[in-house]
Amino acid sequence: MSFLRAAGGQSMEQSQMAANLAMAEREMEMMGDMFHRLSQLCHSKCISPRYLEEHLSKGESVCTDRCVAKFFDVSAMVGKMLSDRGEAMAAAAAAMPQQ
Amino acid sequence: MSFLRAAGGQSMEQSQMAANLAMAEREMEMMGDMFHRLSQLCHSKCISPRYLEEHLSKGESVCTDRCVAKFFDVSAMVGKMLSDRGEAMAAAAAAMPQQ
Amino acid sequence: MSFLRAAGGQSMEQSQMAANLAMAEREMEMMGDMFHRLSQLCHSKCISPRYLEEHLSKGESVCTDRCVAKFFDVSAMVGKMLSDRGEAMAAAAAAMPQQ
Amino acid sequence: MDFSHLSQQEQAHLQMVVEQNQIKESMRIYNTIVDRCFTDCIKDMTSSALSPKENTCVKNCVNKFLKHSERVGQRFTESQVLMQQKQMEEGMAS
Amino acid sequence: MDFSHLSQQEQAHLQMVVEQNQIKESMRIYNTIVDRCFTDCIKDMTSSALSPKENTCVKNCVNKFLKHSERVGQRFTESQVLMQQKQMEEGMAS
Amino acid sequence: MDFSHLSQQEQAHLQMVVEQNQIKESMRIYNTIVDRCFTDCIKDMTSSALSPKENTCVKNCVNKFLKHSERVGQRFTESQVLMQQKQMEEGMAS
Repeated sequence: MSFLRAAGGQSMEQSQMAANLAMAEREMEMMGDMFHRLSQLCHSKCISPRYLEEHLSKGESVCTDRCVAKFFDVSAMVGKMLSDRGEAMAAAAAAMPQQ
Repeated sequence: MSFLRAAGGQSMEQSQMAANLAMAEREMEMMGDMFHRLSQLCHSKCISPRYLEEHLSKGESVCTDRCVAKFFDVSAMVGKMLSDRGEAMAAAAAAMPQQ
Repeated sequence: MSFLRAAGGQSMEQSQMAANLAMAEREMEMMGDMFHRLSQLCHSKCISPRYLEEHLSKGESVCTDRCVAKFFDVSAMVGKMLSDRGEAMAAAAAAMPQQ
Repeated sequence: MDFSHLSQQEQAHLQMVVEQNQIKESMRIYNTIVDRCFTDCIKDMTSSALSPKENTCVKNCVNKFLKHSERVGQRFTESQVLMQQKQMEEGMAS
Repeated sequence: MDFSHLSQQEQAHLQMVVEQNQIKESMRIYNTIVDRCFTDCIKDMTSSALSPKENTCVKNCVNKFLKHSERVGQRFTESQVLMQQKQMEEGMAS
Repeated sequence: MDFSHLSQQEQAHLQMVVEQNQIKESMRIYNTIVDRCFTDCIKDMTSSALSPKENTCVKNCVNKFLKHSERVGQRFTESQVLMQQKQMEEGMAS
Protein backbone atom coordinates (compact mmCIF):
# COMPACT_ATOMS: atom_id res chain seq x y z
CA MET A 1 0.00 0.00 0.00
CA SER A 2 2.52 2.51 -1.19
CA PHE A 3 0.32 5.58 -1.13
CA LEU A 4 -0.32 5.09 2.54
CA ARG A 5 3.36 4.95 3.24
CA ALA A 6 3.94 8.13 1.23
CA ALA A 7 1.43 9.96 3.39
CA GLY A 8 3.90 11.31 5.97
CA GLY A 9 2.79 11.12 9.61
CA GLN A 10 0.07 8.58 10.31
CA SER A 11 -2.93 10.47 11.65
CA MET A 12 -5.80 8.72 13.41
CA GLU A 13 -7.98 8.78 10.30
CA GLN A 14 -5.19 7.47 8.16
CA SER A 15 -4.57 4.42 10.26
CA GLN A 16 -8.35 3.86 10.38
CA MET A 17 -8.38 4.11 6.60
CA ALA A 18 -5.53 1.64 6.30
CA ALA A 19 -7.41 -0.79 8.52
CA ASN A 20 -10.59 -0.39 6.45
CA LEU A 21 -8.73 -1.02 3.24
CA ALA A 22 -6.84 -3.98 4.58
CA MET A 23 -10.13 -5.52 5.69
CA ALA A 24 -11.82 -4.86 2.34
CA GLU A 25 -8.83 -6.38 0.55
CA ARG A 26 -8.83 -9.45 2.74
CA GLU A 27 -12.58 -9.85 2.26
CA MET A 28 -12.15 -9.67 -1.51
CA GLU A 29 -9.36 -12.21 -1.45
CA MET A 30 -11.39 -14.57 0.72
CA MET A 31 -14.34 -14.30 -1.65
CA GLY A 32 -12.07 -15.16 -4.59
CA ASP A 33 -10.63 -18.16 -2.78
CA MET A 34 -14.08 -19.38 -1.80
CA PHE A 35 -15.39 -19.07 -5.33
CA HIS A 36 -12.38 -20.99 -6.62
CA ARG A 37 -12.87 -23.84 -4.15
CA LEU A 38 -16.61 -23.96 -4.77
CA SER A 39 -16.12 -24.11 -8.55
CA GLN A 40 -13.52 -26.86 -8.27
CA LEU A 41 -15.65 -28.98 -5.95
CA CYS A 42 -18.80 -28.66 -8.03
CA HIS A 43 -16.90 -29.29 -11.27
CA SER A 44 -15.67 -32.56 -9.81
CA LYS A 45 -19.16 -33.49 -8.58
CA CYS A 46 -21.14 -32.45 -11.67
CA ILE A 47 -19.12 -32.31 -14.89
CA SER A 48 -18.44 -35.52 -16.76
CA PRO A 49 -14.75 -35.61 -17.75
CA ARG A 50 -15.49 -36.98 -21.23
CA TYR A 51 -16.26 -33.60 -22.83
CA LEU A 52 -18.24 -34.85 -25.82
CA GLU A 53 -20.09 -31.54 -25.81
CA GLU A 54 -19.18 -27.93 -25.15
CA HIS A 55 -22.47 -27.00 -23.51
CA LEU A 56 -23.59 -27.89 -20.02
CA SER A 57 -26.13 -30.69 -20.25
CA LYS A 58 -29.45 -30.28 -18.45
CA GLY A 59 -28.24 -32.72 -15.81
CA GLU A 60 -24.94 -30.88 -15.33
CA SER A 61 -26.75 -27.55 -14.96
CA VAL A 62 -29.19 -28.79 -12.35
CA CYS A 63 -26.41 -30.60 -10.51
CA THR A 64 -24.37 -27.39 -10.40
CA ASP A 65 -27.24 -25.41 -8.90
CA ARG A 66 -27.81 -27.98 -6.20
CA CYS A 67 -24.11 -28.34 -5.56
CA VAL A 68 -23.73 -24.63 -4.83
CA ALA A 69 -26.73 -24.72 -2.47
CA LYS A 70 -25.31 -27.72 -0.61
CA PHE A 71 -21.86 -26.17 -0.42
CA PHE A 72 -23.29 -23.16 1.39
CA ASP A 73 -25.28 -25.42 3.71
CA VAL A 74 -22.20 -27.44 4.59
CA SER A 75 -20.12 -24.27 5.04
CA ALA A 76 -22.73 -22.80 7.39
CA MET A 77 -22.97 -26.05 9.32
CA VAL A 78 -19.22 -26.37 9.75
CA GLY A 79 -18.96 -22.70 10.68
CA LYS A 80 -21.62 -23.12 13.36
CA MET A 81 -20.02 -26.25 14.77
CA LEU A 82 -16.65 -24.57 15.00
CA SER A 83 -17.96 -21.43 16.66
CA ASP A 84 -20.09 -23.49 19.09
CA ARG A 85 -16.95 -25.25 20.15
CA GLY A 86 -15.20 -21.93 20.51
CA GLU A 87 -12.59 -23.33 22.80
CA ALA A 88 -12.25 -26.57 20.93
CA MET A 89 -11.41 -24.41 17.95
CA ALA A 90 -8.84 -22.60 19.98
CA ALA A 91 -7.65 -26.06 20.95
CA ALA A 92 -7.38 -26.98 17.29
CA ALA A 93 -5.28 -23.88 16.83
CA ALA A 94 -3.35 -24.78 19.96
CA ALA A 95 -2.71 -28.25 18.57
CA MET A 96 -0.80 -26.20 16.04
CA PRO A 97 2.72 -26.74 17.19
CA GLN A 98 4.91 -24.22 18.93
CA GLN A 99 3.03 -21.04 19.52
CA MET B 1 11.84 -4.03 -1.63
CA SER B 2 13.48 -2.23 1.23
CA PHE B 3 16.24 -0.51 -0.70
CA LEU B 4 13.67 1.24 -2.86
CA ARG B 5 11.88 2.52 0.17
CA ALA B 6 15.15 3.77 1.64
CA ALA B 7 15.77 5.83 -1.48
CA GLY B 8 14.16 9.08 -0.24
CA GLY B 9 12.00 10.91 -2.82
CA GLN B 10 10.75 8.71 -5.60
CA SER B 11 12.13 10.16 -8.84
CA MET B 12 10.72 9.19 -12.22
CA GLU B 13 13.54 6.73 -12.89
CA GLN B 14 13.17 5.16 -9.51
CA SER B 15 9.50 4.37 -9.92
CA GLN B 16 10.28 3.05 -13.43
CA MET B 17 12.96 0.88 -11.88
CA ALA B 18 10.57 -0.39 -9.23
CA ALA B 19 8.08 -1.29 -11.94
CA ASN B 20 10.75 -3.12 -13.96
CA LEU B 21 11.84 -5.09 -10.95
CA ALA B 22 8.32 -5.93 -9.88
CA MET B 23 7.61 -7.24 -13.37
CA ALA B 24 10.81 -9.29 -13.50
CA GLU B 25 10.00 -10.74 -10.10
CA ARG B 26 6.47 -11.64 -11.11
CA GLU B 27 7.75 -13.22 -14.31
CA MET B 28 10.21 -15.34 -12.34
CA GLU B 29 7.53 -16.44 -9.91
CA MET B 30 5.16 -17.35 -12.73
CA MET B 31 7.87 -19.41 -14.40
CA GLY B 32 8.48 -21.27 -11.17
CA ASP B 33 4.79 -21.98 -10.69
CA MET B 34 4.42 -23.17 -14.27
CA PHE B 35 7.40 -25.50 -13.98
CA HIS B 36 5.97 -26.91 -10.77
CA ARG B 37 2.55 -27.60 -12.31
CA LEU B 38 4.10 -29.06 -15.45
CA SER B 39 6.33 -31.39 -13.43
CA GLN B 40 3.45 -32.55 -11.27
CA LEU B 41 1.14 -33.22 -14.22
CA CYS B 42 3.77 -35.12 -16.21
CA HIS B 43 4.87 -37.10 -13.16
CA SER B 44 1.29 -38.27 -12.74
CA LYS B 45 0.98 -39.11 -16.43
CA CYS B 46 4.35 -40.82 -16.92
CA ILE B 47 5.91 -42.18 -13.74
CA SER B 48 4.74 -45.52 -12.44
CA PRO B 49 4.15 -45.22 -8.67
CA ARG B 50 5.74 -48.58 -7.94
CA TYR B 51 9.34 -47.34 -7.90
CA LEU B 52 11.10 -50.65 -8.49
CA GLU B 53 13.94 -48.74 -10.08
CA GLU B 54 15.68 -45.43 -9.42
CA HIS B 55 16.30 -44.59 -13.08
CA LEU B 56 13.76 -43.35 -15.56
CA SER B 57 12.79 -46.21 -17.86
CA LYS B 58 12.96 -45.66 -21.62
CA GLY B 59 9.18 -45.47 -21.66
CA GLU B 60 9.05 -42.94 -18.83
CA SER B 61 11.66 -40.76 -20.53
CA VAL B 62 9.86 -40.68 -23.87
CA CYS B 63 6.53 -40.12 -22.15
CA THR B 64 7.99 -37.16 -20.26
CA ASP B 65 9.27 -35.51 -23.44
CA ARG B 66 5.91 -35.86 -25.15
CA CYS B 67 4.07 -34.76 -22.05
CA VAL B 68 5.98 -31.48 -21.93
CA ALA B 69 5.30 -30.86 -25.62
CA LYS B 70 1.60 -31.52 -25.18
CA PHE B 71 1.42 -29.35 -22.08
CA PHE B 72 2.73 -26.38 -24.04
CA ASP B 73 0.29 -27.11 -26.89
CA VAL B 74 -2.65 -27.25 -24.50
CA SER B 75 -1.46 -24.10 -22.72
CA ALA B 76 -1.20 -22.23 -26.02
CA MET B 77 -4.60 -23.49 -27.13
CA VAL B 78 -6.29 -22.47 -23.90
CA GLY B 79 -4.52 -19.11 -23.96
CA LYS B 80 -5.71 -18.47 -27.50
CA MET B 81 -9.28 -19.45 -26.72
CA LEU B 82 -9.36 -17.17 -23.70
CA SER B 83 -7.88 -14.19 -25.50
CA ASP B 84 -10.20 -14.73 -28.50
CA ARG B 85 -13.11 -14.52 -26.13
CA GLY B 86 -11.56 -11.43 -24.56
CA GLU B 87 -14.85 -10.31 -23.23
CA ALA B 88 -15.94 -13.77 -22.26
CA MET B 89 -12.83 -13.83 -20.13
CA ALA B 90 -13.81 -10.53 -18.63
CA ALA B 91 -17.15 -12.23 -18.07
CA ALA B 92 -15.41 -15.07 -16.29
CA ALA B 93 -13.74 -12.48 -14.11
CA ALA B 94 -17.09 -10.73 -13.71
CA ALA B 95 -18.67 -14.02 -12.68
CA MET B 96 -16.30 -13.55 -9.79
CA PRO B 97 -18.64 -12.30 -7.17
CA GLN B 98 -18.96 -8.74 -5.97
CA GLN B 99 -16.18 -6.67 -7.34
CA MET C 1 6.60 -4.94 9.54
CA SER C 2 5.39 -1.40 9.88
CA PHE C 3 6.97 -0.58 13.24
CA LEU C 4 10.39 -1.31 11.83
CA ARG C 5 9.79 1.08 8.98
CA ALA C 6 8.61 3.76 11.38
CA ALA C 7 11.90 3.50 13.26
CA GLY C 8 13.81 6.20 11.31
CA GLY C 9 17.44 5.34 10.51
CA GLN C 10 18.20 1.65 10.50
CA SER C 11 20.83 1.03 13.13
CA MET C 12 22.85 -2.15 13.25
CA GLU C 13 20.74 -3.62 16.05
CA GLN C 14 17.55 -2.77 14.25
CA SER C 15 18.45 -4.59 11.06
CA GLN C 16 19.61 -7.53 13.19
CA MET C 17 16.26 -7.42 14.93
CA ALA C 18 14.42 -7.35 11.61
CA ALA C 19 16.39 -10.38 10.47
CA ASN C 20 15.62 -12.24 13.71
CA LEU C 21 11.93 -11.51 13.39
CA ALA C 22 11.78 -12.42 9.74
CA MET C 23 13.42 -15.73 10.53
CA ALA C 24 11.09 -16.45 13.44
CA GLU C 25 8.11 -15.62 11.26
CA ARG C 26 9.29 -17.85 8.44
CA GLU C 27 9.95 -20.68 10.89
CA MET C 28 6.43 -20.34 12.28
CA GLU C 29 4.91 -20.35 8.82
CA MET C 30 6.94 -23.40 7.80
CA MET C 31 5.78 -25.25 10.91
CA GLY C 32 2.17 -24.42 10.10
CA ASP C 33 2.53 -25.61 6.52
CA MET C 34 4.21 -28.81 7.63
CA PHE C 35 1.51 -29.56 10.17
CA HIS C 36 -1.14 -28.97 7.52
CA ARG C 37 0.49 -31.34 5.03
CA LEU C 38 1.10 -33.97 7.69
CA SER C 39 -2.53 -33.84 8.84
CA GLN C 40 -3.84 -34.09 5.30
CA LEU C 41 -1.61 -37.03 4.40
CA CYS C 42 -2.42 -38.97 7.58
CA HIS C 43 -6.13 -38.24 7.27
CA SER C 44 -6.08 -39.79 3.81
CA LYS C 45 -4.10 -42.79 5.03
CA CYS C 46 -5.98 -43.45 8.28
CA ILE C 47 -9.52 -42.05 8.36
CA SER C 48 -12.28 -44.01 6.69
CA PRO C 49 -14.38 -41.60 4.59
CA ARG C 50 -17.67 -43.18 5.67
CA TYR C 51 -18.00 -41.28 8.94
CA LEU C 52 -20.41 -43.60 10.72
CA GLU C 53 -18.95 -42.43 14.02
CA GLU C 54 -17.70 -39.13 15.38
CA HIS C 55 -14.90 -40.62 17.47
CA LEU C 56 -11.60 -41.95 16.22
CA SER C 57 -11.73 -45.74 16.23
CA LYS C 58 -8.92 -47.63 17.94
CA GLY C 59 -7.55 -48.53 14.52
CA GLU C 60 -7.68 -44.94 13.29
CA SER C 61 -5.87 -43.70 16.40
CA VAL C 62 -3.05 -46.20 16.15
CA CYS C 63 -2.76 -45.63 12.43
CA THR C 64 -2.46 -41.88 13.04
CA ASP C 65 0.37 -42.33 15.55
CA ARG C 66 2.32 -44.55 13.18
CA CYS C 67 1.61 -42.29 10.25
CA VAL C 68 3.16 -39.31 12.01
CA ALA C 69 6.23 -41.34 12.94
CA LYS C 70 6.66 -42.54 9.37
CA PHE C 71 6.15 -39.06 7.99
CA PHE C 72 9.07 -37.78 10.04
CA ASP C 73 11.20 -40.74 8.99
CA VAL C 74 10.48 -40.12 5.33
CA SER C 75 11.09 -36.37 5.75
CA ALA C 76 14.45 -37.01 7.39
CA MET C 77 15.40 -39.53 4.73
CA VAL C 78 14.50 -37.20 1.88
CA GLY C 79 16.27 -34.31 3.61
CA LYS C 80 19.43 -36.38 3.98
CA MET C 81 19.36 -37.54 0.37
CA LEU C 82 18.93 -34.00 -0.88
CA SER C 83 21.70 -32.56 1.28
CA ASP C 84 24.02 -35.39 0.26
CA ARG C 85 23.60 -34.23 -3.31
CA GLY C 86 24.21 -30.75 -4.63
CA GLU C 87 24.82 -27.54 -2.74
CA ALA C 88 21.78 -25.64 -3.94
CA MET C 89 19.70 -28.50 -2.68
CA ALA C 90 21.59 -28.48 0.63
CA ALA C 91 20.34 -24.99 1.42
CA ALA C 92 16.80 -26.28 1.31
CA ALA C 93 17.52 -29.29 3.42
CA ALA C 94 19.29 -27.13 5.98
CA ALA C 95 16.26 -24.87 6.30
CA MET C 96 14.18 -27.93 7.01
CA PRO C 97 13.39 -29.37 10.41
CA GLN C 98 15.31 -32.54 11.35
CA GLN C 99 18.55 -30.66 11.01
CA MET D 1 -19.79 -6.59 -0.38
CA ASP D 2 -20.77 -3.06 0.36
CA PHE D 3 -17.98 -0.48 0.25
CA SER D 4 -20.11 2.67 0.64
CA HIS D 5 -18.68 3.22 4.11
CA LEU D 6 -15.22 3.84 2.59
CA SER D 7 -13.93 7.35 1.85
CA GLN D 8 -13.42 8.51 -1.74
CA GLN D 9 -9.66 8.15 -1.46
CA GLU D 10 -10.08 4.67 -0.08
CA GLN D 11 -12.37 3.75 -2.95
CA ALA D 12 -9.80 4.99 -5.47
CA HIS D 13 -7.12 2.85 -3.87
CA LEU D 14 -9.49 -0.07 -3.68
CA GLN D 15 -10.17 0.31 -7.41
CA MET D 16 -6.46 -0.31 -8.05
CA VAL D 17 -6.40 -3.30 -5.73
CA VAL D 18 -9.49 -4.69 -7.46
CA GLU D 19 -7.73 -4.45 -10.83
CA GLN D 20 -4.63 -6.24 -9.55
CA ASN D 21 -6.94 -8.84 -8.09
CA GLN D 22 -8.61 -9.40 -11.43
CA ILE D 23 -5.27 -10.04 -13.10
CA LYS D 24 -4.38 -12.57 -10.42
CA GLU D 25 -7.85 -14.10 -10.72
CA SER D 26 -7.49 -14.41 -14.50
CA MET D 27 -4.15 -16.16 -14.07
CA ARG D 28 -5.70 -18.56 -11.60
CA ILE D 29 -8.58 -19.35 -13.96
CA TYR D 30 -6.16 -19.88 -16.83
CA ASN D 31 -3.96 -22.23 -14.80
CA THR D 32 -6.94 -24.10 -13.41
CA ILE D 33 -8.36 -24.66 -16.90
CA VAL D 34 -5.04 -25.88 -18.30
CA ASP D 35 -4.54 -28.27 -15.37
CA ARG D 36 -8.08 -29.63 -15.55
CA CYS D 37 -8.28 -30.02 -19.35
CA PHE D 38 -4.77 -31.43 -19.65
CA THR D 39 -5.50 -33.99 -16.95
CA ASP D 40 -8.86 -35.02 -18.38
CA CYS D 41 -8.09 -34.90 -22.14
CA ILE D 42 -4.47 -35.94 -22.62
CA LYS D 43 -4.32 -39.69 -22.23
CA ASP D 44 -2.28 -40.88 -25.15
CA MET D 45 1.49 -40.46 -24.96
CA THR D 46 2.36 -42.34 -28.17
CA SER D 47 2.88 -39.03 -29.97
CA SER D 48 4.07 -35.55 -29.03
CA ALA D 49 1.37 -33.86 -31.11
CA LEU D 50 -2.22 -33.45 -29.99
CA SER D 51 -4.55 -35.91 -31.73
CA PRO D 52 -7.77 -34.59 -33.31
CA LYS D 53 -9.69 -36.27 -30.53
CA GLU D 54 -7.57 -34.59 -27.83
CA ASN D 55 -7.98 -31.31 -29.65
CA THR D 56 -11.77 -31.55 -29.61
CA CYS D 57 -11.73 -32.66 -26.01
CA VAL D 58 -9.67 -29.66 -24.91
CA LYS D 59 -11.95 -27.24 -26.81
CA ASN D 60 -15.07 -28.69 -25.22
CA CYS D 61 -13.39 -28.81 -21.84
CA VAL D 62 -12.47 -25.11 -21.93
CA ASN D 63 -15.93 -24.02 -23.08
CA LYS D 64 -17.67 -26.21 -20.57
CA PHE D 65 -15.42 -24.97 -17.79
CA LEU D 66 -16.31 -21.36 -18.55
CA LYS D 67 -20.03 -22.09 -18.75
CA HIS D 68 -19.83 -23.97 -15.48
CA SER D 69 -17.96 -21.12 -13.78
CA GLU D 70 -20.53 -18.65 -15.03
CA ARG D 71 -23.35 -20.73 -13.61
CA VAL D 72 -21.59 -21.17 -10.28
CA GLY D 73 -21.01 -17.41 -10.25
CA GLN D 74 -24.73 -16.70 -10.75
CA ARG D 75 -25.77 -19.01 -7.93
CA PHE D 76 -22.96 -17.68 -5.74
CA THR D 77 -24.07 -14.08 -6.18
CA GLU D 78 -27.70 -14.96 -5.51
CA SER D 79 -26.71 -16.69 -2.30
CA GLN D 80 -24.67 -13.70 -1.19
CA VAL D 81 -27.60 -11.36 -1.82
CA LEU D 82 -29.97 -13.64 0.09
CA MET D 83 -27.59 -13.84 3.02
CA GLN D 84 -27.18 -10.08 3.18
CA GLN D 85 -30.96 -9.58 3.12
CA LYS D 86 -31.32 -12.08 5.92
CA GLN D 87 -28.66 -10.30 7.95
CA MET D 88 -30.36 -6.95 7.41
CA GLU D 89 -33.74 -8.31 8.47
CA GLU D 90 -32.20 -9.78 11.57
CA GLY D 91 -30.58 -6.43 12.21
CA MET D 92 -33.99 -4.69 11.92
CA ALA D 93 -35.72 -7.20 14.17
CA SER D 94 -33.27 -6.73 16.99
CA MET E 1 10.80 -23.08 18.83
CA ASP E 2 12.63 -21.07 21.39
CA PHE E 3 12.29 -17.30 21.15
CA SER E 4 14.13 -16.35 24.36
CA HIS E 5 16.99 -14.91 22.32
CA LEU E 6 14.66 -12.18 21.00
CA SER E 7 14.47 -8.72 22.60
CA GLN E 8 11.33 -7.59 24.43
CA GLN E 9 10.31 -5.35 21.55
CA GLU E 10 10.80 -8.21 19.15
CA GLN E 11 8.70 -10.49 21.31
CA ALA E 12 5.89 -7.90 21.36
CA HIS E 13 5.95 -7.70 17.60
CA LEU E 14 6.13 -11.45 17.31
CA GLN E 15 3.05 -11.69 19.54
CA MET E 16 1.11 -9.71 16.92
CA VAL E 17 2.41 -11.84 14.11
CA VAL E 18 1.47 -14.97 16.03
CA GLU E 19 -2.09 -13.69 16.41
CA GLN E 20 -2.41 -12.92 12.72
CA ASN E 21 -1.02 -16.35 12.04
CA GLN E 22 -3.67 -17.97 14.22
CA ILE E 23 -6.44 -16.25 12.27
CA LYS E 24 -4.95 -17.44 8.98
CA GLU E 25 -4.51 -20.91 10.49
CA SER E 26 -8.14 -21.01 11.64
CA MET E 27 -9.31 -20.02 8.16
CA ARG E 28 -7.18 -22.77 6.68
CA ILE E 29 -8.60 -25.36 9.07
CA TYR E 30 -12.14 -24.19 8.32
CA ASN E 31 -11.62 -24.39 4.55
CA THR E 32 -9.91 -27.75 4.79
CA ILE E 33 -12.76 -29.20 6.83
CA VAL E 34 -15.43 -27.88 4.45
CA ASP E 35 -13.57 -29.24 1.41
CA ARG E 36 -12.95 -32.62 2.98
CA CYS E 37 -16.43 -33.14 4.45
CA PHE E 38 -18.21 -31.82 1.38
CA THR E 39 -16.21 -34.13 -0.87
CA ASP E 40 -16.70 -37.19 1.32
CA CYS E 41 -20.32 -36.68 2.45
CA ILE E 42 -22.21 -35.01 -0.40
CA LYS E 43 -22.89 -37.65 -2.99
CA ASP E 44 -26.52 -37.22 -3.90
CA MET E 45 -27.45 -34.35 -6.21
CA THR E 46 -31.12 -35.22 -6.62
CA SER E 47 -32.06 -32.50 -4.15
CA SER E 48 -30.66 -29.12 -3.16
CA ALA E 49 -31.25 -29.74 0.54
CA LEU E 50 -28.98 -31.85 2.73
CA SER E 51 -30.46 -35.27 3.46
CA PRO E 52 -30.53 -36.52 7.08
CA LYS E 53 -27.82 -38.98 6.12
CA GLU E 54 -25.62 -36.25 4.66
CA ASN E 55 -26.27 -34.16 7.73
CA THR E 56 -25.06 -36.88 10.07
CA CYS E 57 -22.09 -37.60 7.85
CA VAL E 58 -20.96 -33.95 7.91
CA LYS E 59 -21.32 -33.78 11.70
CA ASN E 60 -19.25 -36.91 12.22
CA CYS E 61 -16.75 -35.78 9.62
CA VAL E 62 -16.15 -32.44 11.38
CA ASN E 63 -15.80 -34.00 14.81
CA LYS E 64 -13.53 -36.73 13.56
CA PHE E 65 -11.40 -34.22 11.68
CA LEU E 66 -10.85 -32.19 14.84
CA LYS E 67 -10.02 -35.25 16.93
CA HIS E 68 -7.61 -36.42 14.27
CA SER E 69 -5.91 -33.00 14.10
CA GLU E 70 -5.56 -32.95 17.85
CA ARG E 71 -3.90 -36.36 17.84
CA VAL E 72 -1.56 -35.41 15.02
CA GLY E 73 -0.73 -32.24 16.95
CA GLN E 74 0.19 -34.24 20.07
CA ARG E 75 2.48 -36.58 18.14
CA PHE E 76 3.93 -33.66 16.21
CA THR E 77 4.84 -31.76 19.37
CA GLU E 78 6.37 -34.85 20.96
CA SER E 79 8.54 -35.39 17.90
CA GLN E 80 9.70 -31.78 17.95
CA VAL E 81 10.65 -32.06 21.63
CA LEU E 82 12.54 -35.29 21.02
CA MET E 83 14.43 -33.75 18.13
CA GLN E 84 15.40 -30.72 20.14
CA GLN E 85 16.65 -32.89 22.99
CA LYS E 86 18.69 -34.92 20.53
CA GLN E 87 20.17 -31.77 19.06
CA MET E 88 21.09 -30.48 22.51
CA GLU E 89 22.74 -33.75 23.48
CA GLU E 90 24.73 -33.71 20.27
CA GLY E 91 25.66 -30.13 21.03
CA MET E 92 26.90 -31.18 24.53
CA ALA E 93 28.85 -34.12 23.19
CA SER E 94 30.75 -32.04 20.65
CA MET F 1 14.27 -14.64 -19.50
CA ASP F 2 16.39 -11.75 -20.63
CA PHE F 3 17.17 -9.09 -18.05
CA SER F 4 19.77 -7.10 -20.03
CA HIS F 5 17.38 -4.15 -20.21
CA LEU F 6 17.67 -3.68 -16.44
CA SER F 7 20.12 -1.22 -14.84
CA GLN F 8 23.09 -2.45 -12.81
CA GLN F 9 21.43 -1.55 -9.54
CA GLU F 10 18.30 -3.37 -10.62
CA GLN F 11 20.32 -6.43 -11.51
CA ALA F 12 21.98 -6.41 -8.07
CA HIS F 13 18.60 -6.28 -6.40
CA LEU F 14 17.27 -8.93 -8.72
CA GLN F 15 20.21 -11.15 -7.77
CA MET F 16 19.01 -11.05 -4.17
CA VAL F 17 15.44 -11.78 -5.17
CA VAL F 18 16.64 -14.68 -7.30
CA GLU F 19 18.44 -16.16 -4.31
CA GLN F 20 15.40 -15.87 -2.06
CA ASN F 21 13.39 -17.44 -4.85
CA GLN F 22 15.76 -20.36 -5.02
CA ILE F 23 15.35 -21.05 -1.32
CA LYS F 24 11.57 -20.97 -1.69
CA GLU F 25 11.83 -23.17 -4.76
CA SER F 26 14.04 -25.67 -2.92
CA MET F 27 11.53 -25.82 -0.08
CA ARG F 28 8.74 -26.46 -2.57
CA ILE F 29 10.70 -29.27 -4.22
CA TYR F 30 11.49 -30.81 -0.85
CA ASN F 31 7.85 -30.71 0.24
CA THR F 32 6.61 -32.01 -3.08
CA ILE F 33 8.99 -34.97 -2.94
CA VAL F 34 8.04 -35.86 0.63
CA ASP F 35 4.32 -35.66 -0.18
CA ARG F 36 4.64 -37.70 -3.35
CA CYS F 37 6.95 -40.40 -1.98
CA PHE F 38 5.09 -40.69 1.30
CA THR F 39 1.78 -41.09 -0.53
CA ASP F 40 3.10 -43.63 -3.03
CA CYS F 41 5.43 -45.67 -0.79
CA ILE F 42 3.88 -45.79 2.69
CA LYS F 43 1.04 -48.26 2.57
CA ASP F 44 1.48 -50.39 5.61
CA MET F 45 0.45 -48.98 8.98
CA THR F 46 1.03 -52.14 11.05
CA SER F 47 4.30 -50.71 12.34
CA SER F 48 5.67 -47.26 13.11
CA ALA F 49 9.05 -48.04 11.55
CA LEU F 50 9.75 -47.99 7.83
CA SER F 51 9.94 -51.50 6.38
CA PRO F 52 12.92 -52.38 4.13
CA LYS F 53 10.52 -52.37 1.20
CA GLU F 54 9.23 -48.90 2.04
CA ASN F 55 12.79 -47.75 2.51
CA THR F 56 13.80 -48.88 -0.96
CA CYS F 57 10.65 -47.44 -2.44
CA VAL F 58 11.32 -44.00 -0.94
CA LYS F 59 14.93 -44.03 -2.17
CA ASN F 60 13.90 -44.91 -5.70
CA CYS F 61 11.04 -42.44 -5.58
CA VAL F 62 13.34 -39.54 -4.62
CA ASN F 63 15.93 -40.38 -7.24
CA LYS F 64 13.34 -40.89 -9.93
CA PHE F 65 11.62 -37.64 -9.00
CA LEU F 66 14.87 -35.70 -9.38
CA LYS F 67 15.69 -37.34 -12.71
CA HIS F 68 12.19 -36.63 -13.94
CA SER F 69 12.40 -32.97 -12.85
CA GLU F 70 15.72 -32.63 -14.58
CA ARG F 71 14.30 -33.99 -17.82
CA VAL F 72 11.23 -31.76 -17.60
CA GLY F 73 13.59 -28.84 -16.97
CA GLN F 74 15.59 -29.61 -20.12
CA ARG F 75 12.51 -29.81 -22.30
CA PHE F 76 11.08 -26.72 -20.60
CA THR F 77 14.19 -24.67 -21.33
CA GLU F 78 14.29 -25.82 -24.92
CA SER F 79 10.69 -24.82 -25.41
CA GLN F 80 11.33 -21.40 -23.91
CA VAL F 81 14.28 -20.83 -26.24
CA LEU F 82 12.24 -21.92 -29.26
CA MET F 83 9.40 -19.60 -28.30
CA GLN F 84 11.74 -16.64 -27.87
CA GLN F 85 13.34 -17.31 -31.26
CA LYS F 86 9.91 -17.46 -32.83
CA GLN F 87 8.93 -14.20 -31.18
CA MET F 88 12.13 -12.52 -32.39
CA GLU F 89 11.59 -13.73 -35.94
CA GLU F 90 8.05 -12.44 -35.86
CA GLY F 91 9.40 -9.18 -34.51
CA MET F 92 11.89 -8.98 -37.43
CA ALA F 93 9.26 -9.80 -40.02
CA SER F 94 6.90 -7.05 -38.91
